[in-house]
Amino acid sequence: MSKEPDIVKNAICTFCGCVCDDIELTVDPDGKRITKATNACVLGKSWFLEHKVEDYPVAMINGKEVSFEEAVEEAAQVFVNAKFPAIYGLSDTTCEAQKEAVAIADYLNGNIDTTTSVCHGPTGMAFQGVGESTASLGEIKNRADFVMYWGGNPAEAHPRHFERYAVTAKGMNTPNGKEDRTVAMVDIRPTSSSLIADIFLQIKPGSDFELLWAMRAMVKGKALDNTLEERTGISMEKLENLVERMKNCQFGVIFFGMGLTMTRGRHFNAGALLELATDLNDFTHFVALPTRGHGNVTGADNVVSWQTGFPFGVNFNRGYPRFNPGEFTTSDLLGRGEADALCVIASDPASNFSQKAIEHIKSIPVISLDPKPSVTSQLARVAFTTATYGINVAGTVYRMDNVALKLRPAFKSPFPSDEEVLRAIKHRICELRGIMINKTAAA
Amino acid sequence: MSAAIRIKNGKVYDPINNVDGEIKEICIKDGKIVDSVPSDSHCIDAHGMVVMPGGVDIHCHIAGHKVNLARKFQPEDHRHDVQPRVGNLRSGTGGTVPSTFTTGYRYATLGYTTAMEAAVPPMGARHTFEELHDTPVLDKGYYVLLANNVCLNQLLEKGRTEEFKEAVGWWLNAAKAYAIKLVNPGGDEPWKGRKNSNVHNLDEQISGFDLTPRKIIKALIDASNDLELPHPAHIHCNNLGHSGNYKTTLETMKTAEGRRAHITHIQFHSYGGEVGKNPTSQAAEISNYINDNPNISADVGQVMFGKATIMTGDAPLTWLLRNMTNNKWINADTECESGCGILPFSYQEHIYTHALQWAIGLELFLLAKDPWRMVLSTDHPNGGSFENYPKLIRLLMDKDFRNEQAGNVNQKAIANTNLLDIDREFTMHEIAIISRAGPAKLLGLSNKGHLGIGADADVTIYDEMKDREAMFNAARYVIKSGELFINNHEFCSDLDGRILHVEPQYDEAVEDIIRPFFEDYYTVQFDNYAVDDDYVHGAEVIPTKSR
Amino acid sequence: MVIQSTEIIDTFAEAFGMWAARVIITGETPKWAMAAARAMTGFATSVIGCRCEAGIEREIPSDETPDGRPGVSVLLFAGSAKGVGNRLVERIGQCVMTCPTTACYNGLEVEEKVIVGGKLRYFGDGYQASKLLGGQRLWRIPVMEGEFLIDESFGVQPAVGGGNFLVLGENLTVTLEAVEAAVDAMRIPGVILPFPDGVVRSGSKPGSKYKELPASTNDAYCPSLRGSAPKTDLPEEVTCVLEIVIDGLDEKAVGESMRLGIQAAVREGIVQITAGNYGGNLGQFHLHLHELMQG
Amino acid sequence: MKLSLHTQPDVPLEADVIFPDLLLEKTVSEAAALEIFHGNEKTTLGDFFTITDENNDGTVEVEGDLSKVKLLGSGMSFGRLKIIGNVGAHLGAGMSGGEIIVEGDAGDWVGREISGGRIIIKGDAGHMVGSVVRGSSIGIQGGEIIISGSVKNELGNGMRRGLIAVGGDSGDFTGVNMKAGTIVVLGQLGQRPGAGMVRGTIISTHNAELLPTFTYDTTYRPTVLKSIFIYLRKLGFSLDDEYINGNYQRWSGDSIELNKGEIFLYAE
Repeated sequence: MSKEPDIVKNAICTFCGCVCDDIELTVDPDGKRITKATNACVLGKSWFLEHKVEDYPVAMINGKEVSFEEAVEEAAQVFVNAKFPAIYGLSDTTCEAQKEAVAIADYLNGNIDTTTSVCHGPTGMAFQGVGESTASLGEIKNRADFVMYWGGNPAEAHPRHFERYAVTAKGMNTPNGKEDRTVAMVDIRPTSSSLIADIFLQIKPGSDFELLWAMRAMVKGKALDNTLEERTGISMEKLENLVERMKNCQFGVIFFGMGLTMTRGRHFNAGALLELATDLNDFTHFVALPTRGHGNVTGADNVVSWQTGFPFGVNFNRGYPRFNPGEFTTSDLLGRGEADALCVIASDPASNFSQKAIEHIKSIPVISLDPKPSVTSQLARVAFTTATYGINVAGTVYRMDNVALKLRPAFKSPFPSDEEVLRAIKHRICELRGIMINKTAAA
Repeated sequence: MSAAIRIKNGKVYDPINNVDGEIKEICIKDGKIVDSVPSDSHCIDAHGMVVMPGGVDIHCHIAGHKVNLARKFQPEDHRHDVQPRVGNLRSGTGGTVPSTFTTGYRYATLGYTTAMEAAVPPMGARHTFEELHDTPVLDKGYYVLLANNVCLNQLLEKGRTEEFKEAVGWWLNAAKAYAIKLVNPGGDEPWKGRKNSNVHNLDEQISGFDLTPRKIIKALIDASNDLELPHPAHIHCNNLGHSGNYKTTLETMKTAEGRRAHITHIQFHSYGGEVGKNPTSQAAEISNYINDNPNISADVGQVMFGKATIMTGDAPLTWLLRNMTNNKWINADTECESGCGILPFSYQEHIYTHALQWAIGLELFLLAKDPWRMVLSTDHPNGGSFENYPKLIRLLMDKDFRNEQAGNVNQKAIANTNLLDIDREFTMHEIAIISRAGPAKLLGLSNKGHLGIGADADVTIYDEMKDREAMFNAARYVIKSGELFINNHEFCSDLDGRILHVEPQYDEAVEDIIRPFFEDYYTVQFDNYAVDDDYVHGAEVIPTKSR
Repeated sequence: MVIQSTEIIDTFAEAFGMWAARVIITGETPKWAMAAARAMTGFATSVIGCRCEAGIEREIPSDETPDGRPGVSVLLFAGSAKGVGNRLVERIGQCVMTCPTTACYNGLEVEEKVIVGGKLRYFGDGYQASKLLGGQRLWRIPVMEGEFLIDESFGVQPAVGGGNFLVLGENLTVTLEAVEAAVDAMRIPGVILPFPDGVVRSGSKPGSKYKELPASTNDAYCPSLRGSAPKTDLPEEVTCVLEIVIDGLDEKAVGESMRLGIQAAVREGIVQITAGNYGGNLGQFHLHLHELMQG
Repeated sequence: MKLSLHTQPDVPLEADVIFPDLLLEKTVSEAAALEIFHGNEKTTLGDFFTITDENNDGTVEVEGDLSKVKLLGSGMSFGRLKIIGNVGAHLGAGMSGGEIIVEGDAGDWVGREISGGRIIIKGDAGHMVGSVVRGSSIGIQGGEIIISGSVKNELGNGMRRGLIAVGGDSGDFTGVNMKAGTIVVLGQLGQRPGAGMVRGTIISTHNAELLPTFTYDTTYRPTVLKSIFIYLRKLGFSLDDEYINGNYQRWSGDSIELNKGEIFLYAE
């Protein structure tokens, strides 16, 4: 008996921070895979189409298959026996799962941190220092006649960013799309993105801060040293020209990526850019936005913020939240050998942290939640296979501009969601710790 | 459901039911006030205590995108004000923008059980519900920003008033809002435009539209009344904070033409003087108008000295303040719907304007003939945190304290007001009106703000103390929906509150107008925009005429 | 009392309470520090005519100054703390700030302070900057040669002014020799001798026949008025009298300085050493010569 | 009083009770009973330290490898805290008086937000010495921090008053956003010193590349540098005569801010 394929309209792609919500998914009648992802970009297509339900064990302890309940018990034991349990990851899962993770950190007096700390954490810190002028992406589409990208390659990292939001997108005051805009690109080398730019500034590596600082001085009409070109590769004249355009546009925006935030200078680079956008408001309306990578990293920032007051790198050791990037951010505390248990949700620190941190990861019990095996899950004491958010799991995610959307999963997974795993662990921890969580309280 | 509770020997203040300090028994069962409970029910002896309905905050900023921005913006504000975890309650941090759990617990500690988030663009509704879900104890809803909605304004400028009304109905449903909020009507277009400017009078044309702020105000007041929403249009007038703005405020109130309208944080809109120069007090003028016009209600938006956080849909105002203070600043635009500005702020006794604002707020309270229509707010956290309410209550109840405090602030400012000439001291009954019964009535929450049979069992019990600040600072008992949340000053167990929203009827054909607008100008799919019931589970829909 | 052949009269010097400050002036070389110090202490012989009395206390080696440069310390005395402050502002502003390479530091670690650099800073026209070092604020005033550095405030303390003794000699030559020797011996820390190279010839008495004058020539000690003045205090063989006036930070320093001075002045040809007073009714400090010399 | 670490902590030990104000009022057994956090576990000082009643001269001496021990001397207002060994983060955080001496290296946030007192470190220190915490703009408001070795990034971030001297190199953004105060670095300054500085002085005895918003003024021998150097020498900070007597380039900045800050670079 042949079934009609299921169609999911307006499905939401969580591959990157664009969180496009206009995808039409065709689900194979067997209910186990997606055969078509209309509107999705190349990255989104592979995200949807390559997703298969594999035959992994739902849970393993030390590499041996165990029942879900055994794994939950073991994970809870690891947690309650730790003096400094750290929870990390969370940017590729739903807000519902993120809330459970914060609750665990709270009930355990542990530490919680998201991948923000290794991508746009510097932006978060800069934001706390200088603020920001920002907008939802539709404002860019409708109004921006000056668009700049700094230190990122959206054509490859966020392929639909141009079309949906910022470059070719047609909006209220930009009915002709790209013709109505000036597009500027700043990078250390030409990229596939820079091809579309009207203005390309190829700057010397590591001179972002100097250039941004010089632009701020120009905007403010302040003194500038004439060694600028030698140091940044951009001539004074070219820069003046650019700054004039920025001051005279109707609505300007600068998008910035990790090329800015994770190079030397980090949060100061991000801060300089945010301040430049703010300074420009003396002349016109101007905003700046980080182009966030992970599908729900923005949600993680939001959830951790509203529950604790701080966006990432939060420590509950003393029974209340404390925040200090560098001290309570996971890569740093592992690098100093500080945590004595680690729970990783949808991330792979064992493959991308510093050598010192990885060595420490290997020396402590690790709990991992991931739809697929990773370096981290392979060295985990307890490894859960979980369902993939957006494809198998419903819930809330946040677009890079803080717009919350509700996922439309395509088909069911045999694996539990991160939220379900974490909630089970939370309940067991509370039992072990004698904390009575009632059903009405924030579940 | 919860066990029955009997509260005996307490002095009860229940203005809606004309109970003014009588010793009276209050019985609670299944989350409601009932006339009796079995004799073996849990009994609270409230001898020497004051029993009131739970507090109702008609205007505060506690959830949503801008609140969360302000929250993560200020780690320095949280650091020295932590909320340690107790039992199964969650930990958190305080400061002027506390974390969600802490917000709920601290409101409850003051005896508040209902609070209304005052400004959310519809696109931020889902986020707002996420946060409200994590704001324990309180029942809560929010007001949806519609006065700078491009789609609505396009309908309005074309004179399509019927479709406008239907679209408003659609939006209230899609966003599951409680009331319509106007912030600086028409001001977003000039702000988001090239000159970062603002509109300055009600009859000025809004850039890009054949429309004036007055037309928007009128249309939304009408829509609120025609849809018979429980709470009328909630209006943050144009020209907030500018000298001479009382004229705009009067004009806005006149625009209601006798229909119901609520002017919010009216203190910020009661200034005389010339633009660009020091303000003066026009509290008397504003009070007179409201005293004479029963269709108008207001909350004060009292300024309290110390740390505050300015967060408002009125972005151009925050830009002005930013340039004055050089503080860190946030601007956050929402496509087709709203603007937003945020900055840390501090009200200081010695500064003329701040002292004047403080005095004007008190004047407005004290000159109001009808406390039911001039209710308590600090526009938390704009005029100061809600945690200042006890002190504010003392200022209203204790003239000597008030005059002593007035002696510690900028004397030039005080001399420019009538504060010292006013002898009025609020009674306990009047405090119960401005903090509970009044806001509940203005909100159309018939089950709140009173202790009559059938009311929600939201009850607070305070030790009666001479020092009213100390008294209202920490309720001895707080019962929410019939369950004890605070028992003898101790937290019992975490409690959820519920979402309050409206679902007025509208003609679904209006979606044929809105959908194409979305396709052209929004970046969220029309079908992904509306908030579904998952985000408001356990909600209470407050009836409107049509629903 | 007779020391060698000089008679020490049994009398006392009458000294007055004053207020004093110590200013450490440094310079690139000793020459410029001294130039500033000299300028600053010029025209500062007597409060009567100069509103303050000031003098160089000593030269300070570079390893003892706050900036490691050669320095000179100056003491300045006036009738009140405020007066000291005002005179310092005038004199440092005109004589030290103007002098190449100098800097100016407070030399008295006492509680009471007067603002000096804190006033002179306005010369910087908004370009001045301050620096807090070990609890003391320094002002940096940009000048054409670099910058003038001065402490914001200077300590002031009660002090003793007007200690004195008179050297009565047989002739000018021996009297000059005696006072020069005395002056050399008297320069100890904590005192200055405000008159030209420490010596004054125009000793005065209070009052005058002219109403507006507070003091006038000390006729009882003027050899040429032996015949015409109403009274003379001069032994017959005396033809010349010179006086040394001492201002010091305390009575002890003044006394010690006087003792050393008298010791050095006594010699053949010096008939008497005595002291000026007003009957003991005006100044609160009485420095008895015999007591000083007996130790 | 003397404390010797007898058990190495597995995870950070938050020993914010170790400061003279508190300890000098306690007997040895009272001190041993003071509560501290070992990770999330409440424990006592005695569980980690052997406490003896030596040297009754107002000094608290702490000995051992304290690199996982945080918050030593935080909030102290008087007395002397002597540390023999390396020490962890937040040493002397928020102190207002007294003196801390470390015979070893220190972690990050040494003397953050202090308003007075003196911290002397014989070895190296980490990031954010004498700085703000995230979110606020005002760093240290007074006090002195003297470090013989090198430090990492953001030395004196947001500093409003006080004196910081470093014998070795400093990391990037030395004196960033400083409002006033003095920073002396005898080694090499990292990148972008003085970015966003409003007022204040950064002195280095090496050349450095400055931001384009700094303007060269002159080369001279400002007396104030000599005063600062000699003052530092009196505090036991060693530096060569040639630095005291040398010429310095003066640069003004940051022009984006008030342009009243200055950076002095040694010019021989």
